Amino acid sequence: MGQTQKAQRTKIDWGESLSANATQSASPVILSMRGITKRYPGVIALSDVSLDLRRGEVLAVMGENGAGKSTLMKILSGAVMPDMGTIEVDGKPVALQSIAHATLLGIALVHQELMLANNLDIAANIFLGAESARLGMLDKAAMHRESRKWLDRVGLHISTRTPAGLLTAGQMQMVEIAKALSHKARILILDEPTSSLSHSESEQLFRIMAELKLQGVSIIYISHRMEEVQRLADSVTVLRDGKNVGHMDRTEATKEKIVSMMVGRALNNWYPPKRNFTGQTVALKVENLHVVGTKSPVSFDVRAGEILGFAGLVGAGRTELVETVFGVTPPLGGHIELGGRHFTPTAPRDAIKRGIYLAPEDRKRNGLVLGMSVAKNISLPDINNYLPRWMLRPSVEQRVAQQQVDQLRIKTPSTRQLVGMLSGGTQQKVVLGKWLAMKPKVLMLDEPTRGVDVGAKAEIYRQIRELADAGIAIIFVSSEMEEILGMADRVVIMRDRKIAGIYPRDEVSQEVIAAKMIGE
Amino acid sequence: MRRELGMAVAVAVICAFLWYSNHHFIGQYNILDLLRSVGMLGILAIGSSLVIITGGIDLSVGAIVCLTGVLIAKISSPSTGGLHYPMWIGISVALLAALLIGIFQGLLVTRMGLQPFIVTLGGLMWIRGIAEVIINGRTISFGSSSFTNLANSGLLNIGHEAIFSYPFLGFVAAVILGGYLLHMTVYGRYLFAIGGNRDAAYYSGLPVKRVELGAYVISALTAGISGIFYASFIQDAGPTVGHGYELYAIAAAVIGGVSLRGGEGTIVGVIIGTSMMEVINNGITMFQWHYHNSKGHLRTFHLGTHWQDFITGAVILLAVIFDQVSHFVARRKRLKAQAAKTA
Amino acid sequence: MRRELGMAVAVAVICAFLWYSNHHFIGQYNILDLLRSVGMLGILAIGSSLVIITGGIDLSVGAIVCLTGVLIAKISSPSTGGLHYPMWIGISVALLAALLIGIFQGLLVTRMGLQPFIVTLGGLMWIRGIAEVIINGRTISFGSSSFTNLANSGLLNIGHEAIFSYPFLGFVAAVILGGYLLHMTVYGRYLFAIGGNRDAAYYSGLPVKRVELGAYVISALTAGISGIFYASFIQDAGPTVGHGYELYAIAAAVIGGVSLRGGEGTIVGVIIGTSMMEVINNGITMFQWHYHNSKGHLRTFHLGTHWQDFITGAVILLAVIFDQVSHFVARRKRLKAQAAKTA
Amino acid sequence: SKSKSSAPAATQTSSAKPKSRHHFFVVPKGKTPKIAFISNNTATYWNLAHVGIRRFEKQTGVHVRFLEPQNATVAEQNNYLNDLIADGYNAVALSVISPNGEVNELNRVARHMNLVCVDSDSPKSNRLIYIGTDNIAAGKLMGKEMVRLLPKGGDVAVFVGTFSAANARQRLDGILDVIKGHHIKIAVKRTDGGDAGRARTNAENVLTAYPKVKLLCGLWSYDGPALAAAVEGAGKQGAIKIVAFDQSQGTLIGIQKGVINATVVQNPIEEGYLSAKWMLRFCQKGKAAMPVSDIVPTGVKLITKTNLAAYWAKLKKLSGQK
Ligand SMILES: Nc1ncnc2c1ncn2[C@@H]1O[C@H](COP(=O)(O)OP(=O)(O)OP(=O)(O)O)[C@@H](O)[C@H]1O
Ligand SMILES: Nc1ncnc2c1ncn2[C@@H]1O[C@H](COP(=O)(O)OP(=O)(O)OP(=O)(O)O)[C@@H](O)[C@H]1O
Ligand SMILES: [Mg+2]
Ligand SMILES: [Mg+2]
Repeated sequence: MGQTQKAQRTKIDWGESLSANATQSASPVILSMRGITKRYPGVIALSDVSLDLRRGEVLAVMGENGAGKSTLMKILSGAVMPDMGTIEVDGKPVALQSIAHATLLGIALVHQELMLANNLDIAANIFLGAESARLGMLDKAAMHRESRKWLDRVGLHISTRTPAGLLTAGQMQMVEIAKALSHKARILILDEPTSSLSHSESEQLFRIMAELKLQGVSIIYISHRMEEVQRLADSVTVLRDGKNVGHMDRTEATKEKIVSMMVGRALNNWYPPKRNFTGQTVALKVENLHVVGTKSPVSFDVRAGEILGFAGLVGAGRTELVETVFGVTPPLGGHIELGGRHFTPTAPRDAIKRGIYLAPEDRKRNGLVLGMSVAKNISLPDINNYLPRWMLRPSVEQRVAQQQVDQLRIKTPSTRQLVGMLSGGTQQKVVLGKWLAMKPKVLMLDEPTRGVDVGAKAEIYRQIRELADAGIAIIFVSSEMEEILGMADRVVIMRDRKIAGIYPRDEVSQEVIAAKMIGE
Repeated sequence: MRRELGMAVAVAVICAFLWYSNHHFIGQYNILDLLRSVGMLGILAIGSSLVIITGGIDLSVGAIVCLTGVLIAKISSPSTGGLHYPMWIGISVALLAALLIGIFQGLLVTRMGLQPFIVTLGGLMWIRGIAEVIINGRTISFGSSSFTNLANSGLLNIGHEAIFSYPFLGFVAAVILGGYLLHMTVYGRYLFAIGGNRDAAYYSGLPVKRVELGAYVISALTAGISGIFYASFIQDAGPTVGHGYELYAIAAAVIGGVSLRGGEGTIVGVIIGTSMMEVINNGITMFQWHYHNSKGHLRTFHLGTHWQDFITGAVILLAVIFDQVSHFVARRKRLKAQAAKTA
Repeated sequence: MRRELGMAVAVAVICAFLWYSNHHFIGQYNILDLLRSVGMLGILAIGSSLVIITGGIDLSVGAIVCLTGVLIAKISSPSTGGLHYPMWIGISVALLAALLIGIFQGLLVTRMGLQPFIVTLGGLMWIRGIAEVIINGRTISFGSSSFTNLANSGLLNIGHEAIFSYPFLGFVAAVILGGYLLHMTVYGRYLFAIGGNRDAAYYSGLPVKRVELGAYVISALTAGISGIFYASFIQDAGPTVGHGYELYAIAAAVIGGVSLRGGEGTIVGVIIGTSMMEVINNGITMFQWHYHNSKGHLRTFHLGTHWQDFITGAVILLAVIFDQVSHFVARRKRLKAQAAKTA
Repeated sequence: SKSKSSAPAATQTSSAKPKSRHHFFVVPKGKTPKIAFISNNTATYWNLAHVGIRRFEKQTGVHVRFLEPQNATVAEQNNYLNDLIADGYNAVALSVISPNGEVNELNRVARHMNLVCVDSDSPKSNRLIYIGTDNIAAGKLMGKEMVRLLPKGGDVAVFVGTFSAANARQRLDGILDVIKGHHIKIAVKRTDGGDAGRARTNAENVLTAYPKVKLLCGLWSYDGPALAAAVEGAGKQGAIKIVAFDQSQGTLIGIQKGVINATVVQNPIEEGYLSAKWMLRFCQKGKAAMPVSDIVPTGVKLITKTNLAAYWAKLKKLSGQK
């Protein structure tokens, strides 16, 4: 935490210095992609996309979910072969054959998904594919020595011998960044790097980016967070439905402009209009719940119709808490009171039976069966209650699913479509749909907009508010402070796996929350 | 169903070819025989499929077939070595044993979190081991007991032959029950969901462990039932019966489109896969070729039985390769069509 | 290494128990014998482990053991049925065949994207099938050829017995090479990375397919080498040799801590797992118990050989249960310590 | 039984004079010799050998260790032999699976203890004596019965686990030797690898694919019951004749029912008893115990419906069953 606090105190606006050093128009184009096309069965991921990158420039690539950003980056990193198009590095056309080839050309990619081998230690992961070796024999000492340097660089003060599987998501992401840095790339691609990073970790990353820029490294930066883009990017390229829709300089790139390009229309109201929540019926009361592995029990309550926001740094223990309430890991002590009845959840079944639902943080891993259709996913928790019980009723199932598809405006060709084929935001709506079909009393949403594009985000916000208005108690976990402030009626701030404070929204500002989160 | 269709066509082609080579292939006698074999392996394959659909595997079913036969023989055979109890006692004890084994293995997998492969690999050995210990390394014959009629007789007799032998009727029942369970009940849906994504199933409130346990229990029970039929078919119980049948059952399931990764498969596919295995098996004897030798005599060529393993293995490989290739081709076609539309 | 340590202690305890029951267990002759058996199975287990570490499985190694012996016998045996070529030709052809099989199966898995289980299950059949076809249902003996000395002689003779038999020396070489490959080279690191997270490995620029292919080739080759030793040990080549060895090899690997989920395992573990399997095997014959019968005569109790399967299966299960329980206990302790700190 | 034997005519008459290559191990008086018996598989056949051994144990008070390779493989036998050497055994009787293949291994064993072959011989090895069946003679007996059953000749199908076993080949050789010139043809041979289920399926397939086949012949003990089950299942009792081998329960019941026409039986009880007796003799007297001929035949016998009852009764009495 030492590093974090220092960064916080010095309060350098790296965004400013980033752009101050940019001499983009003067610096040469080192990478140019032309006419890139990539088709997947049923989808055209990219169609005739072009992109230029200058030396020492931070280029933001923006677009909704499924716009093709990650695909474009995978092509650039040699992981995916384009169907058509050319890539020039330093003015010379290159045929990117493989990832190794791209690495050789000085291109490094930090993936959107965490990509570490959990069974290997940090050093092994950092050097994976670029091992120091003599005659095929690993030089482990050298790799640990070198890794230490890179870990320090990203501000991770843990042993290089720690298996990656024991790290938190944020730490994993920092290791991946360290790995990319270790390649000493000329072109560094960061695909949504901050989605699992804490505030201070993000700052650390931005600081590193500034230094790299000074050294003439070019960076392609992908994020759904508008503030970051506005702060960091020298220029912005926007994709929509796999096509170029615009490119602009830092000066022209206003939030509104980017968003309207991304979604193809103007988008004004992000969050539903503010409301004054006055409900008093307590829907769910958590009393002295002792989450496994934490030091002190927590207590809080949420009222019917209320949106209770949970803010905190990554690893603050929010996911643990909601999963304990949901019964994923039974608590060591304490209980939950729902509608006047006490119970201690020991499995999601318990919670679900009582009307407490959770849309988990990792929807692909815990939320959805990707190989099943939209309808089957939506019916999964409730199908046992369809009548008659001894026989599935596909027609009823389809009807229930269709209802949710209509209500939530889930973008799918049919309820029979496999969920794995849908974009991230759409998948998130399916998760919502599966719980909404069951009339929740308490709905817990863990990072419901992570990796979801702005258009879909606004849509999800609106729907959450509608649910709250309908009297459902909502627990809304998010790492985006703006989101918390935009949505919550009350804010719970968590730090070090404890509740650091509960405040009505109007009594807190972004600054206060940030300070509480890091313990100042 | 695309995969099932492809395999069904393949089976049909092989049948046509065999019929062309030897008209007896479609003879009443051979058909009934084939149906019975399909029945006995099929019951086994259905149970195995349920487990595979949850993403697990059951290597112990061959050993259960063995143990079932040994138990029935030991308890109820009227011959030497048997204890002469009524047949229903032997059968009940055998099925009870299968049930207990299923529960035991299921609990190890679900409650202890052990890997199905290793649990049932251990099972493959200790279950057969128990059979060996019980029978003390011998065989016990069912002799002239009426139990031996089980595999031979059935409904709708034509002369000596039952058109629907009991093993086949058992299979039909298993198909109906299995198909209902797998495709029309909540339980079946849960099996697929667990195989598709265990965590998501758990987070959706499914009783994951109980459902999985059920699959191992059903697998053991079907193995027990199949074991009864095999015992009656062989009319003899010994420690080597059922050796390797788990692999045949798995192969039948996989050929029929049940994915070893879990979450995929149909009862129809299992029927087709089992038919493929048994048609090949039967075809190796039935296949013949008439030719004239150098002296102009008419000669008939037959395949030696030592070709059996080679052909079975090759067919399994060809089936999965064929499936994968057709997958690739379909993909390629769709991409081309897409490109054409765009251009 | 925690797991390896636990298993090593278990093996030591079993050995001590066997020695207590029968002092001959630690006799020179038995030790040499045991080392040879460990050697032959160990070579197989090392190859299988590499594949398992990548997250795959190789069910075909037993069949390769069979084919190797048959090829050597067919080509080089001086007895009836053999073609009397020099021994080195037979051995080379056999190893070449193993190599080709490894490449073929590896390509099916890596290039065609087929599941290792089904590819090698097919392999288990067609490879043995080829052996059957070659040998045409007979056995070929190595007769008095010097090839039969391979398994029996070695370095440092005491009387008629070699202290280090060639199979054991082969195993030592395989351990050194395998240990070096797995734990000290880039290639080994890649094997673990692929087993741990294939996508991460791919996106880190690893030649995933080539590395995996390599594992299948090595597995087939070690099976081939092991097959040479087994052929010399059995002095006879026939279609049933090596039946089920793939399961023993996998069991040895798993007992030694190689995880079937991939990404985990050590050579030391494989040594211990193999020792466990062979000590149990040997122990069933060596174990004895002296007692006085009702008439006061001193009698010796021996386990019947039909206990073998049961005990082997039970030991496999116990080993993995023991491991899992110690895992739970360690976890529980950690949590308790954590809770204590809080209070 | 799946018992295997090799006793080529040439060696039948080999001199019994102890050759220099023979090793004898005499156990000092007062010490009980450690002797063992290793079968070649776990078939019922060995149950009867065990009966003979128990008789021997009762008579002499000497215990005989009884070992059966569960998977019927040479590798298991070799392991047992090594274990016995390690355990300081003085004599072993072994049913050899691979007569020529195991010569070196057997010679090695013969350097550590008195080695006797039982049921299946390895004449080229340094074993002291062979006690058991002459499989060629057994085959001839089967052949004669076939000639009797098919006076007008006809097609015959032969079933066995694997022809890689010497006894299977020798029995077939014996059959072929006799049926020559009697218009009897071996039209098809099917192997089942020891799987009784497959044996029955094989028989059923043959009945359909080879309508000209008049007689089924099983060379291993489980084949008899499997063939009978197939023929019964097809309702062709009587129309299709069966000649089986060994006295497994199912086979005897088959003869009783008239589905199986005849079976050739060995004398496993005698094999067990005599092998133990000879082992003890070698352990006590060494070289002096060597008999005139190094082959001790135990005889074969044809069982048909006519002599079944007597044989079965005797068998039951000998094996202590009611
Ligand atoms: N391997 C694949 N197979 C099939 N379709 C794919 C594959 N990879 C990507 N797609 C499809 O290509 C399109 C572009 O996906 P991509 O991941 O590039 O989007 P993105 O802009 O990165 O979105 P997000 O913001 O959600 O990360 C999507 O429709 C996606 O479903
Ligand atoms: N499976 C696990 N094993 C060990 N430790 C874990 C595990 N899951 C979480 N933790 C630890 O628990 C703590 C709280 O994590 P949690 O995921 O609940 O935080 P969070 O506030 O939801 O942050 P995030 O944004 O990462 O989801 C972290 O320090 C993490 O290291
Ligand atoms: Mg993306
Ligand atoms: Mg979280």
